[in-house]
Amino acid sequence: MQRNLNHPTIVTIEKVIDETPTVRTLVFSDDVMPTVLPGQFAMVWIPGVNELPMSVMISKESGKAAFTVRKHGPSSTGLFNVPVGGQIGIRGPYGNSFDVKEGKLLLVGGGTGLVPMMRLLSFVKPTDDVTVLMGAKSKDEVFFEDLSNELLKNNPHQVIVSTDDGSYGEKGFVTDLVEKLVSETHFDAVYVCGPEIMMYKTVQAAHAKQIFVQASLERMMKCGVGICGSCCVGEDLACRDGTVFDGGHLSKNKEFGHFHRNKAGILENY
Amino acid sequence: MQRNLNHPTIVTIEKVIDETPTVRTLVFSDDVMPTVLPGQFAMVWIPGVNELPMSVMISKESGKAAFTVRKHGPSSTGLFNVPVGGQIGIRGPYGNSFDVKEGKLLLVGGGTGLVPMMRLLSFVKPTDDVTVLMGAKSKDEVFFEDLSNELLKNNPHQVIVSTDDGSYGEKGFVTDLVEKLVSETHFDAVYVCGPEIMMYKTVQAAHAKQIFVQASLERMMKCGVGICGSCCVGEDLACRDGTVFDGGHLSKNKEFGHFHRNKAGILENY
Amino acid sequence: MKPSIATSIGQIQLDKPVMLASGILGISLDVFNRLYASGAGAVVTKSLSTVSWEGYPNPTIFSVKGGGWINAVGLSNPGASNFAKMIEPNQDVPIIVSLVGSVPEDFEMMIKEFKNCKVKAYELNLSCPHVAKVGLEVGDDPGLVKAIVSTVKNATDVPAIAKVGLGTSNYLNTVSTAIDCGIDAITAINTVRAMAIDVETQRPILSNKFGGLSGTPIKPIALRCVYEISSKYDIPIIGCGGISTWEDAIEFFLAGASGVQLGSAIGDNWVGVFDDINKGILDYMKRKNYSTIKEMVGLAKKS
Amino acid sequence: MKPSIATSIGQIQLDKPVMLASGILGISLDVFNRLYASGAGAVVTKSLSTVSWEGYPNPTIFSVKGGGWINAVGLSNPGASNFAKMIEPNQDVPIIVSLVGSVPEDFEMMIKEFKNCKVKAYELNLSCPHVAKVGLEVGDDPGLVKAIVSTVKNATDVPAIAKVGLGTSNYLNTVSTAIDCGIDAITAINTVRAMAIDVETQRPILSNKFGGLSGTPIKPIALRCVYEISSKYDIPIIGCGGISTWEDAIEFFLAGASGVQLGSAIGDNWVGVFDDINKGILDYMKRKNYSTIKEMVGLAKKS
Ligand SMILES: Cc1cc2nc3c(=O)[nH]c(=O)nc-3n(C[C@H](O)[C@H](O)[C@H](O)COP(=O)(O)OP(=O)(O)OC[C@H]3O[C@@H](n4cnc5c(N)ncnc54)[C@H](O)[C@@H]3O)c2cc1C
Ligand SMILES: Cc1cc2nc3c(=O)[nH]c(=O)nc-3n(C[C@H](O)[C@H](O)[C@H](O)COP(=O)(O)OP(=O)(O)OC[C@H]3O[C@@H](n4cnc5c(N)ncnc54)[C@H](O)[C@@H]3O)c2cc1C
Ligand SMILES: Cc1cc2nc3c(=O)[nH]c(=O)nc-3n(C[C@H](O)[C@H](O)[C@H](O)COP(=O)(O)O)c2cc1C
Ligand SMILES: Cc1cc2nc3c(=O)[nH]c(=O)nc-3n(C[C@H](O)[C@H](O)[C@H](O)COP(=O)(O)O)c2cc1C
Ligand code: FES
Ligand code: FES
Repeated sequence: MQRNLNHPTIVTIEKVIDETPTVRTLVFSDDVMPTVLPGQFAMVWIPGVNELPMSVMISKESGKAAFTVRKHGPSSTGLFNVPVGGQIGIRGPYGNSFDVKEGKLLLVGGGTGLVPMMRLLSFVKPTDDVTVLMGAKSKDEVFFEDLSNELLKNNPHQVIVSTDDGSYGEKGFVTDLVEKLVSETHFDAVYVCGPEIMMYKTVQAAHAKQIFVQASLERMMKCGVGICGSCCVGEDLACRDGTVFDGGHLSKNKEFGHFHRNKAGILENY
Repeated sequence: MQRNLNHPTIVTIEKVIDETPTVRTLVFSDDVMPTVLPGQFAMVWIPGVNELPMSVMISKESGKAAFTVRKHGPSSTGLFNVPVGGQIGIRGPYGNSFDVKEGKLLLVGGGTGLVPMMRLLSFVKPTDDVTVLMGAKSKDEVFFEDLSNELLKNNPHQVIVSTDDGSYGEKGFVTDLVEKLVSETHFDAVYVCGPEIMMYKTVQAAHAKQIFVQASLERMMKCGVGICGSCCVGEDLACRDGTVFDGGHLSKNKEFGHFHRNKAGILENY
Repeated sequence: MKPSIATSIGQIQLDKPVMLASGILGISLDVFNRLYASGAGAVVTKSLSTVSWEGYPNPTIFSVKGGGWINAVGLSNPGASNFAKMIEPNQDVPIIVSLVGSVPEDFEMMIKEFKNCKVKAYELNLSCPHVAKVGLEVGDDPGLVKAIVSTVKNATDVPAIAKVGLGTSNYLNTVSTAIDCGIDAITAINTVRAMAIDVETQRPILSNKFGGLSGTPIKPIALRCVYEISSKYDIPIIGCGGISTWEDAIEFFLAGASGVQLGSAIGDNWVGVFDDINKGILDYMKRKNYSTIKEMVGLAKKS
Repeated sequence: MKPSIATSIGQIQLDKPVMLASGILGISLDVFNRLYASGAGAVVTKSLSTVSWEGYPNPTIFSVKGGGWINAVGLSNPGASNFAKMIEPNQDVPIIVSLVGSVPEDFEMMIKEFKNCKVKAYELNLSCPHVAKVGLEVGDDPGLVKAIVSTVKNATDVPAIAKVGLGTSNYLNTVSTAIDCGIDAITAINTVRAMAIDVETQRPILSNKFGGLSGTPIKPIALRCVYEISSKYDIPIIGCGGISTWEDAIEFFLAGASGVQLGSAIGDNWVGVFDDINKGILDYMKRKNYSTIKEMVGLAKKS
């Protein structure tokens, strides 16, 4: 019988990689998730805990995929704590994906927003000149720097890390660096995923220079398929119309960068 | 969306051919029915009347199929009376089919039992030597004689008609002729469809001479798929295991030739 | 005459007969505008309560074999007052406000919140199968149904619809009580109480264990309810449950519905489903020579 | 220890946990033998009445979107007496005799007919959704349920099972009444009242208009019933409704069923479905380290 992609399929965690003290990558085998497009996500059921939307992370081994989770509230902590041999349920993949452009590319990620960027890196052509910009609060929260360099080893590339406290790499906010980079260099495309304010500023900066820019939005998600409405951003449903939106579209959206909805669906300021 | 073959699909009768005063062929266009195998049947819904099992008849025009119905009780009379432009519902095809053998073939049919034989004729190879034996009560009940000759025009063949009252063709019962034919000639295969007693005797005659023989059984049918049980013949379900059975199998069946079940499922003698 | 797919459900007049069902995509006016532009004849809001509700934790929705969905969102909603403020600017979209509550006063209070809104109708959710003290627990209690419908009919001139479902009593009694108290129309049906268990982890998948089955699987059940109601009572009916194609919509018209709602089909076919169905209905009407939806309503009962 | 798929449903011991449901292929002893040889743990007969019934005219069964079937066979059956004679020779096949009737005396009389037969259990059909005066009309009447179950329990020592379904009252009351009167087990559920209309000819397809929905679509509903019954009462349960794979069977065990029945799946997968499911259950037990079905029963309630 064909797998129902909207019904949780149980997979077993085969490897746990500690990326930072609060971020882990959980690797599993699956038929569907290893080949999803960059930007697509899964709904991840942690039995007895909750179900969370998670970007699908790449794995070095074929036939495998992963999730990279930061422990935060009870749900993400539940996922963070799943041991090797533990079982989780996955459904999806959901959402659209980044348009993979060619040429000079800028990928901007903050925290676990880097996850879709890693999958995007696995789609770049050897001729692309790629800049990866990653932000973190401090040194011990930096991850995927080595992975980025490895994925780009055949490309002209640079990986820039910035920390808010300057404990590693550049000091300051990622968005300041974005503004600097897009004013100095012409990029063919800018991609961003991370905290909404980072995405908002990145989109603004790139859009102002008329650079093609896409951001992957996060909203409260229940269904993942466009039924429940919990992920709505203005007239868009993040799960179905996105999660990836073009900068031009986003700059017309009244909620992007300003509001999100809580579990009851009430608009809250960022 | 894919057609659900177990749900009635409505088709429109495009042509009505009077075969005899009591037998009519109703022609319709359809995607599925023109290509069914010889022996397969459909459940035919006459809206407001009933639903009947009907062998799928061939049509000369491609993309079309037909039913050939003898008016008998209210249901078959309802079908008989559907005019050009009238709508009926069909589901199926159901059942297995005759094994199409090569060489010297004998096809025996009585009344509308000739319908699957006509489809079988459309499957013979030009090298086959084919004898068609058709039985009827009297001259005005003979049909498909010309059609048989036409379908076999490229084959060595003979079409023998027998009437009970001798008003046309040979006089007497078909089964007497069958006995004669199989004792005189070696046939590679014998196929029969018609009244159960005709099938029983034909199977006996052929089986006694160790000739490959197959009969297509008729029983009360409701579902056509092996759920309702109404078509059971001993341990077999005519709709699903059959309707075509090998002579060897049938000669071990306690009910074949002797009993059938009525609408309440009670065994009745033939 | 060119056929028209406009329809009247009692006093409720709609340009198009296919509505968005309650609880589906229904928390933002921007989305309502979009769905209206996509061909929805009206949008029914999420069921609103007197105060905001967070609903149940995830998992709250997933699909099952046969094309169905099971959900226990738990009626999460921003509350009637917040919601009313959000839709106040609305002029164009026919919005049907769905309300859920435990006592007549809840409904009375919420209706007041909408005094500055253009509300096409109120739909009283007497049939949610997975939240305690509201929904079916109300619908299965004839005394409460009577009190709630009477209160609502007193509180507003806007038409009121009762939404029924299969609970632990005869839903036809709920229908009959609502009619006696002056209800303007019936929506049938809500989801059917259901569950799924994961065999590997051996747990019910929904955090709430029980939820409601929607989509294709419940269509034949919903259709018989519409047929039963229309055979027994003279009341405008909105059919709901498993509708995803124009044939489905026509089936409900023939059974006695003057309009239909859909929810789950959006998960499969996205928002284009409204125009697809509208177009299919129109083609059918042309082919069968109908000029209004009304001519088709209840035809299957004639045979 | 090698796991065993044998199971006990109260006093009813079966070598295999998957049974043929009532009304499916059930009118000939030869077919029963064949199904038993194909891996059915028991066969439930068609529901038998005091006299033979022809049932409704065709169309009586067809399939609908989502993998379901709608039927209104109308309980056609040869009558208890004819049927008893047919199964008298039986020695090997565990036969569960399904009975349908309107009054306690019907059941008493029919049980007498089977005095010379090896009957594994009686299943009282209190839940057929499309025949007047029997089935659900009985199951929805607590007084009749009480009288019938008490009569049956007095009339025979053979275990008695009550088969329930979704009617116009709370089926849990039927369960509770049956338990109070000494019923040995519950089968849940029968088909769910439903219908389909053909949009071209604008008629209900079934000659009886209404029928019962079975197969995949009703599985989540049946599963919640089993879970509800097992959560509320301490009674052996047989799960039925939409089971077609080993996962489905396990889901019902986890919800609280000690055995399962299937019908519609035969229309899709034919008689091999029994051994396929048995094998799947066994593999699951090996993998999860269970030695008996019992260990799995109701596990989903622990979480
Ligand atoms: C498309 C998408 C991809 C994501 N990818 C990742 C990723 O790869 N790695 C990662 O660590 N996090 C990711 N997140 C965020 C993640 O889903 C959680 O929101 C985050 O882990 C916080 O969870 P919590 O423990 O605080 O939830 P809790 O506070 O325990 O909240 C419980 C519930 O709230 C919901 N919820 C809370 N916050 C959010 C939110 N921001 N978005 C959606 N639902 C929420 C959850 O569905 C859950 O049901 C992603 C979010 C989205 C929308
Ligand atoms: C596989 C199969 C193929 C058939 N092919 C043809 C054909 O091509 N042409 C043709 O004229 N007839 C065919 N028949 C016989 C046909 O189905 C009717 O049985 C026959 O037409 C007599 O109908 P009636 O008008 O007497 O039915 P009524 O007396 O009106 O009976 C009504 C009901 O009984 C059932 N019924 C009655 N007799 C039978 C029977 N012998 N078999 C099954 N169901 C029955 C019908 O399903 C119907 O629901 C076939 C039967 C079977 C089983
Ligand atoms: C996710 C979800 C949420 C729902 N929320 C509500 C609700 O708040 N109020 C309500 O009356 N019905 C609610 N329903 C039921 C639907 O309005 C509708 O009656 C049901 O889904 C059947 O229609 P469908 O098969 O087209 O989905 C909800 C259904 C789903 C799937
Ligand atoms: C054609 C058909 C006939 C049935 N006849 C009976 C019956 O006589 N007695 C009964 O208790 N249940 C009857 N049922 C209900 C089944 O026993 C079973 O409860 C229902 O079909 C759900 O199981 P399934 O989904 O595996 O088919 C019948 C079902 C079908 C499809
Ligand atoms: S998560 Fe449900 S609509 Fe997007
Ligand atoms: S016709 Fe139903 S089993 Fe053959």
